[in-house]
Amino acid sequence: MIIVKLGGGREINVEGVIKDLAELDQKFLILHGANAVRDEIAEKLGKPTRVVTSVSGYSSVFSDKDAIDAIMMGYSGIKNKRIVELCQRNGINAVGLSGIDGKLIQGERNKGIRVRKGEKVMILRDYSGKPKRVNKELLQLLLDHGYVPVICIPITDENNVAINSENDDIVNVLQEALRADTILSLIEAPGYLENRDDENSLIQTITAGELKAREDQVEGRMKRKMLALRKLIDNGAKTVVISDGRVEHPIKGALAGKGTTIK
Amino acid sequence: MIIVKLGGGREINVEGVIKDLAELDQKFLILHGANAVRDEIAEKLGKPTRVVTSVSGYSSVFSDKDAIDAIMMGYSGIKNKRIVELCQRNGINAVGLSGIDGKLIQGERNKGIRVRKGEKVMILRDYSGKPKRVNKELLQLLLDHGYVPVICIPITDENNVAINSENDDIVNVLQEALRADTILSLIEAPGYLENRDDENSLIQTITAGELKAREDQVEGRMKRKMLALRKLIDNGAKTVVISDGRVEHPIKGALAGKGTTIK
Amino acid sequence: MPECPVCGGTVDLKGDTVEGELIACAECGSELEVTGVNPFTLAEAPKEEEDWGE
Amino acid sequence: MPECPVCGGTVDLKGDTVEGELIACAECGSELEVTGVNPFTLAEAPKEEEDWGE
Repeated sequence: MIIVKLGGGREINVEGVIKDLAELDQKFLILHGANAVRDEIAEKLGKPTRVVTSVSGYSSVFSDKDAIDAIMMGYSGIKNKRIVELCQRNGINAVGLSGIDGKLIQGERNKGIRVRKGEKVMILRDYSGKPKRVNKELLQLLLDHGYVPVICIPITDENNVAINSENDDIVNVLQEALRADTILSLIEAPGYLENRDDENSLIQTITAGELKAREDQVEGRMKRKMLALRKLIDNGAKTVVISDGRVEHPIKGALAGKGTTIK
Repeated sequence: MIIVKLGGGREINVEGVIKDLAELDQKFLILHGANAVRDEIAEKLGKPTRVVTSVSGYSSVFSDKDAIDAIMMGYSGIKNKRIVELCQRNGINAVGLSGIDGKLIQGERNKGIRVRKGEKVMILRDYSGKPKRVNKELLQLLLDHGYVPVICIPITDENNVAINSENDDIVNVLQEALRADTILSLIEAPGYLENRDDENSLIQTITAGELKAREDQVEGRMKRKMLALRKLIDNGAKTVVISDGRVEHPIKGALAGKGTTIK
Repeated sequence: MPECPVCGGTVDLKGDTVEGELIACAECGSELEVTGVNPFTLAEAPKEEEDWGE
Repeated sequence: MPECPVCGGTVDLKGDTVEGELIACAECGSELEVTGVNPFTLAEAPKEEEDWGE
């Protein structure tokens, strides 16, 4: 079983990914992002994506009702269905699902973050949260009948309300349920770079231990990403590859070890 | 088994529909429209929905690539997922699917219509077509495991390309597969009106035979709608009710015979 | 000038003929669709359909 | 003035206090959230969370 995680940037070669996957003889499912197309839709609808920064310096998308609407139009709307269409045209019998369909991805609403507003410190709550578990039966039902799940946000919270969530965390709850042996994460870079701005500073392989050490040196978003990657290995993944999603054969490249392999 | 067909207008009381359905003890599925929200999105994205009129006087939506994008954002995006969310919040374990997911609704691309362009008569082709059959196995699989399918366009054509299609025709291929005994069609009017502009000219009951007679008196879109309704009866529906989707309890009203019943 | 796909007769096309245009074959009267220009290619026009639905 | 939900002491709120504002209880120092105004209502502030993810 392979979990394919597709970044949501414009430069990801989705067609190349699907054509590669069509030749794969292993079972797989796709988890995709769509932040680029979502931002464009939100902009044009006059409700641009808003980012808020917490008092402890973290910035994240403010997911109010309009933001969830844009996610439903961008992620589970156009991106999900164009990927499903591409799959069908390449002989992959895809079924597109958001996390709220059949309560596929169940999570818990965030309790609120602290933001500064003039002199005051305020609690800011929105429609976002962390994924906790997966409706494994639904996934297995579809996989066993030859369907390929193509999954995206929104997910559902403890009160069945649609909420935003982070794909890095979602791939972890998927892994907990499916215990896939390989996870391919396709991004808009050659892989994990020692120095963000130098595409030649690619790290070819990294062990979970080394990852832990690097995790301790960084803060914020990068720290969370590394923690999420490490958890994949803890949850039984034999190989996690972060590879370039912009090339002609992104999947073949990743399976051949191009990019950063975490073992 | 009940097929619930929801019109895509702004005034349909979707929340009232879902709350009624939550109390239903029969199996059901939902087929919904979303033309109002799709038109709004298309407008704001600067690619307004375009209607073309054929030389024989029929007008219909011109479904180019942008129009299919707007359908994916409007129908299978925001409308489908907000209905699924509402279902989940009312204890209905809904799974939202467009016709291309798992090739749920398979159709054939229209061959093209004739339109006048100055002195010339042109063939105009787009991404639209007629539904031919349904992936009954997928529907049954979900229904048998307690899920409620919430279905909308796009559907898939003979080359697995996403196309626009008419919900009146889609409800027929669903009926052919499911042989539901009751079909409820909720619209933005009290039911089938003798005179379109007079809400008191409601026809309470009409037999398939009477429907055939009326069909012969009209042309165009209304004729097609009546033909589609009659086909439902031919395909085993015992009761077809066209009822007001704007009231507080649209489903309870329809089940109590409010609106037009076709027997 | 291209041949009529139905009767084989030569079809005389005016200069401003464009792709997707419908014309009638002068010899057999069949309705033909201009499927290409430079060079002109013709095919029998699809069966009449009133509308597309939505 | 409202009572602190943690220690029961009276919490002195300024006039410009708004809903969603965080204040510290002068007596026990707990972090409290203003959950309502007219009348003021207070609740213990939720545990610190750095960010929401995306």
